Amino acid sequence: MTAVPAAATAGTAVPAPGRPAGRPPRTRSRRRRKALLGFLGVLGFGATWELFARSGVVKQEYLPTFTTTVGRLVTELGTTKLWSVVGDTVLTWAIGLALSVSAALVLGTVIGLVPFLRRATHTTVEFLRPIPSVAIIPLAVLLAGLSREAALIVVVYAPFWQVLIQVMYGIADVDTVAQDTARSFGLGRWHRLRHLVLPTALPYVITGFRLAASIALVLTITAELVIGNPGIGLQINLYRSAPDAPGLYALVLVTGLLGLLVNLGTRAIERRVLHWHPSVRREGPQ
Amino acid sequence: SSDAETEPDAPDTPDTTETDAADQADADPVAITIGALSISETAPLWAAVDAGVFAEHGLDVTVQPIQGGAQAMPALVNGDVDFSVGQPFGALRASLQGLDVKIIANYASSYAEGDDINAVVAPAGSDIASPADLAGKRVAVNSLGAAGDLTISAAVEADGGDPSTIEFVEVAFPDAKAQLEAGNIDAAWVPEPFVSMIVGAGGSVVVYPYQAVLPGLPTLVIQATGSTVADDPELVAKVREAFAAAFAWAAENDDAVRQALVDNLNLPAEAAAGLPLPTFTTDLDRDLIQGLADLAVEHGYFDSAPDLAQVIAE
Amino acid sequence: MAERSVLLSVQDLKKTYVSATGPVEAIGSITFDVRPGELVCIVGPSGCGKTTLLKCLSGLLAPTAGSVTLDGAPVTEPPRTMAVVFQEYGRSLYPWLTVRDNVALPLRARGVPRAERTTAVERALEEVGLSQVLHKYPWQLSGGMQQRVAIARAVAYQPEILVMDEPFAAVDAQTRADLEDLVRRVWQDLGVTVLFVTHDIDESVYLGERVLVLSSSPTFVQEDLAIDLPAQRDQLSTRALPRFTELRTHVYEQIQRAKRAETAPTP
Amino acid sequence: MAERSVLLSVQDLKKTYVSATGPVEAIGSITFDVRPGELVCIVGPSGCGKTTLLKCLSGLLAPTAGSVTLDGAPVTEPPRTMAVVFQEYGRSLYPWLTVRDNVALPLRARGVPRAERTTAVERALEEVGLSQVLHKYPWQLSGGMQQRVAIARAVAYQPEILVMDEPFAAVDAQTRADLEDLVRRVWQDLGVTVLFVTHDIDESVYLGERVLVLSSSPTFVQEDLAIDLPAQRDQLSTRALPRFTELRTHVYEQIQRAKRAETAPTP
Amino acid sequence: MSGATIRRAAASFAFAVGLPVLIVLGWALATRDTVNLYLPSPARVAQAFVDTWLDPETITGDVLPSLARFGIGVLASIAIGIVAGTVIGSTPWLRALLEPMLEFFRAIPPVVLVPVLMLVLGIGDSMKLAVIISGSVWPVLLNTVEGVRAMDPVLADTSRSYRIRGPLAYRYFILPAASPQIMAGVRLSLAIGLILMVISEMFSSSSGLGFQIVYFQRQYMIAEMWSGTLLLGLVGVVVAAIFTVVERRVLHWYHGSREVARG
Ligand SMILES: Nc1ncnc2c1ncn2[C@@H]1O[C@H](COP(=O)(O)OP(=O)(O)OP(=O)(O)O)[C@@H](O)[C@H]1O
Ligand SMILES: Nc1ncnc2c1ncn2[C@@H]1O[C@H](COP(=O)(O)OP(=O)(O)OP(=O)(O)O)[C@@H](O)[C@H]1O
Ligand SMILES: [Mg+2]
Ligand SMILES: [Mg+2]
Repeated sequence: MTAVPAAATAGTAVPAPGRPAGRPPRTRSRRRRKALLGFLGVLGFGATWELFARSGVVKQEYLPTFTTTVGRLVTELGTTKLWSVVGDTVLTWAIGLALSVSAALVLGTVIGLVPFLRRATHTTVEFLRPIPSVAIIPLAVLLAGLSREAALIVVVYAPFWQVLIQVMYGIADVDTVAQDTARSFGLGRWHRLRHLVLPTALPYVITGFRLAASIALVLTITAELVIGNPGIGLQINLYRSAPDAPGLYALVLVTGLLGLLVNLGTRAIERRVLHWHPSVRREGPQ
Repeated sequence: SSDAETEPDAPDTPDTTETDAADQADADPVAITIGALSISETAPLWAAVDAGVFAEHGLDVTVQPIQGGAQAMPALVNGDVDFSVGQPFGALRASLQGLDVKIIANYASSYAEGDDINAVVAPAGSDIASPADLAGKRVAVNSLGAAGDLTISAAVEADGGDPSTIEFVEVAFPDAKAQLEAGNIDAAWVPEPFVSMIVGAGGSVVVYPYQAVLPGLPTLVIQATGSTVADDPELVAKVREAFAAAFAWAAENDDAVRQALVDNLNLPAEAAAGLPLPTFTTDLDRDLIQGLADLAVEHGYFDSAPDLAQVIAE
Repeated sequence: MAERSVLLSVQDLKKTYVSATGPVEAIGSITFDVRPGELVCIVGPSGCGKTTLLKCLSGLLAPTAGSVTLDGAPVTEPPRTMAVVFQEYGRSLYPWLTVRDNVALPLRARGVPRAERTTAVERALEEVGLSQVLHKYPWQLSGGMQQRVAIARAVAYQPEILVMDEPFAAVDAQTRADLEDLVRRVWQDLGVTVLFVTHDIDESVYLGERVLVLSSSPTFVQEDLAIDLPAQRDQLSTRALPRFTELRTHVYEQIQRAKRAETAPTP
Repeated sequence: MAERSVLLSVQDLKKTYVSATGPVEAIGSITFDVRPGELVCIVGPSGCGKTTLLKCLSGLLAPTAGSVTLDGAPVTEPPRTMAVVFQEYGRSLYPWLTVRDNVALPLRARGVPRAERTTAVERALEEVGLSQVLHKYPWQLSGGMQQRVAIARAVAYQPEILVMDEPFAAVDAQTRADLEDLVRRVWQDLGVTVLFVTHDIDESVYLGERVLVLSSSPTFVQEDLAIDLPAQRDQLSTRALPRFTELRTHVYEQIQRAKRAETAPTP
Repeated sequence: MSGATIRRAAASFAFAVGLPVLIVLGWALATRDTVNLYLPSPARVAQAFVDTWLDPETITGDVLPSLARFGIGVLASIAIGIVAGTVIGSTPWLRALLEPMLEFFRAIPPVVLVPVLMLVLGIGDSMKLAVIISGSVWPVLLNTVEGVRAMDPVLADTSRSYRIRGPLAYRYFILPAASPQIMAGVRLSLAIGLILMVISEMFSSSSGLGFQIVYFQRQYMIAEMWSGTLLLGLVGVVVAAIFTVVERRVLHWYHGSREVARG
């Protein structure tokens, strides 16, 4: 009755180190330090790439050096083509992610809260989850044609399950004492959902969102590769058959950077909405 | 009619069927979508559409890029594209599986002699010299169970090798060169421009499998669904005519075709200029298609021979 | 107030926990009645089933046998007129809500209008001496402060029955005395019925109108003692009364007996 | 035992929590020394910073200013010779380990051989009256039982310094008396130094050789009182001594003063 | 007792097959009088399933090797994810150092990396394993990092003050504390691993469950393709069932504390 699973979010009451402050200089310098470390990590990665490409294990014809790729990226950044290609991908991805995440949130909450539904949908969910999006491409093309809509079907499919599962786990993680409290004070369904279940599930949802965001990006590009709607994927295909390795890897860099941006955004949201959570609190001054 | 372009504007000339058709076209062009792969063979289509050749035939054409034959079929079936340019083998196979698809014209053909536009190539220093040497080797094709491995098998057999010992693996055309050099595969079947690139890097052509087995075999054909063929024969005829005109125009305007390669495929201008292209024609050689079907049956690719009368609409 | 009628009735209540390591009989059989407006203290050895009993009373746990009826109707889910202060105060506060919002939430759920809510919340927090920490989060408070927030939440809810499980365990002596007087005041002023679990014998005698002494597991009611102290109580004078000492000694002996039964070999 | 030397020294300790709602000065400035083998009780109003002080002492929290030295060396991380019983007993037990494993884990971490470990664990659990629940999980125990498991864990660890934060808050009076005697026994038999936070004034006087009364926040040491009661103490006779009453009244008044300071208007 | 057990087993069976049966019925109704080749009837797919996948040669030649790769790939992912995740999660500076890179890699489609992977690892099993691992480590890794970060502060203080550190801390404190979240990650990884098994067989392959599905798709053998998808789904259900058993064991304390508390 008393165990707080440590991964759980609920019980918290300790005079733990204070949470990160909005302004105090110590926090700001910590954040700067973090950014610096992250930048060092990126540099390290670039250096590894550079060395690997120069080592000759793989010919530079097929894997250009990091510096070549970055150089190419910089030139490409000046062209409108790159931006339109990125814009196409980002649009498909954003729509797909939004649809997928909101559907998963709603369904995950409903299924997670109703034991009957949880039991009844269990096998079906497990059955549908591992079906690869690539296998539904013909169906998607049949339903929606060679368009952004077809790509969307593919993009919505896989991340949906990620978020759904995370939401269901999060909902199951509600602290028992906190739950009893809500029940004893006669909190109705809506209030329990709003003030107990969702805050508890929130850390799970955010992790789910981070997983879903990158999977959706991966699938957007894969769909562009396979279906051929415009975007980074199609462009990668063109560079690949040109063949133009620096162009291709410049696009790979762009893709990775998009992923990075999403993560930065998610972290910022997390710092705001999870400021009470031990994982965020702990990073305060100590 | 290819001379439509040179005809002066003559709205007041007496009715002839030809100008009537042109008038109607001007007034009310039929919008069609043609699915085509993003490969060099599509260049004449892109160029001719841009130059307005299809518009003169009363067709408002959108070229829809397609990433593979498998995607083209559902798009055809659900009407997302009205016509598509694809490999004849795919059409035969789809038809055998009960898909309502028909070949309405030829699009591009390999060369009956000389340097063909696709080849089995081996890397520099390879001891594979003839088709028979491919036996027991690992050979890459872009997709298994299609015209590539079929014609290679037939060519090896014809050369006295045992095709059943060949290990075919799938490698996308653009990756073949690197894989050959890395030694992951012994030989690869690739089209231009990859043939030239690999040969340029010291590799050698082992065999032109199309030429060796069915010289002049169509590489691409124009397809439509059976219902399009049945419901709108005029449109089909018009498309066929327009393509013929487009190819004729393309033959005269090689620069525009090469420019389409640069524009649509990001090819460097020099590469585009030297790129060998197949023969473009709408004249379909039924015998070659029949030969391909027979070969597929012989090598166990098809369970039964497709009925060409069903597949080809002419 | 209808002194004779029964508000809460517990009949032959039995609770056995089923767990992988075998069943645990937490409550053997408990029977007692509570009249409206009573203040009943429950004492008993550690682990005898007090928390379990409160959970059954408040509809949070289904009893294995027996029944709980409130106002004549069986309790199957938490009654809306009941507020519970949990022993594990730390986990019953929501870490994502500020102190004020924690106290206000049940009122919001009950549809109390905003202005009224604010007043009620602020008054309750003032009563427990926490008006300074309105905007802090529970995890920024000390243990005792958290416990007082939980008490304030229950008081602000203005229940008809207030159920408290060792609510003063983590607060200092002075605060404790203040809170004891708060409970008596709330009880007298608002006429609520109070069920109060404690392990402090003096507290049970000082607070209660009646003390239920539970035996050790498997639990039954070992003694149901009426506390005949004057209604107006005072930390200094009441505790100095000879009757107070008598009563607390009596309860102490009862608990000793309960404990001895526990340490006696059981099959 | 070198009575005069200093084991633990707290110099001008200050702790301010930094939070989004502004800094909270939990400890103003605390200075005191503890000699080896002493038993010091710490009392003070709720929220005055007792838990914070213990966390700084045990190297879990870095002080904002001032220093903590143990055996002459500054404390920067949890010292190996110290065992802590946390106020939130419920959350300091590992829910995935049985009671026995919970108690045994620190011994394992210290490399105590298996056989010795088993004996130590079983003896400690017996001391707190829990030999029956060896194989249960913490969440299968009542609050008071959990607290006793946490105490057993600290005792089994055989520390040189035992730090306890309101360790008896959730146990019944009888068990509490037993545990108090256990602490005195452990202290006398093993010669450990004990720091004991409580909010029960009688307990602090009964247990301690010395009582530190803390003021309310921002905290300083309001009084450092030597308890001149006989070394051999007994629940009945010691508590009946006039000197006991004198001392407890004195402490009570000090805490009252501390509380009054708190309620006085602060800027 | 046994009557209750039987009844309970019957109920869980009913729950397991209820919705799938409804879906198949709906599917049969929807395809009753359409002839769309891309949406074959359940009967047609069932027939294709029997013809295609119950053939011993297919089982040993395609299905089992694929499943073996899936198994190895996923186990490796879990191991890597948990080990790396605990280290990264409990070392703030390391997390700051690596997080941008990890996020970078996560966003890159395996399809794009395959050509380079092929050059380094060849076109055999190791490349396919690399593809599987490259995608399915992330859920475990991320969830482990988050689980380790979200540790209960009181529990963390307890461990620190008793100086429980090193391997013992991982074994008895950090991993169990993070385990509910790690298991959520493992569950996601299993499905992604299966998907990537298919994707890895889309390149330089000539056999395997995934290859067959893609092959059937290109051969317009649509019923066969759907039957392969069906098989994948069934594999998913079996894998999930195994996972549930393992999870029940690993998290018995977690579920125990919840269930009992609910009476
Ligand atoms: N993490 C935190 N962030 C901000 N303020 C805190 C934090 N933890 C404790 N405080 C504040 O520090 C003060 C002292 O808290 P502490 O827990 O040390 O008190 P305590 O003496 O142990 O009280 P109690 O007897 O109630 O347990 C309190 O005012 C509390 O609000
Ligand atoms: N979830 C559970 N599973 C198994 N046994 C349990 C569970 N919860 C409580 N018990 C057992 O039931 C008995 C009564 O527990 P309960 O918490 O009601 O005691 P309590 O009287 O509140 O004790 P305390 O004063 O220490 O809080 C104990 O022996 C305990 O071990
Ligand atoms: Mg209890
Ligand atoms: Mg405290």
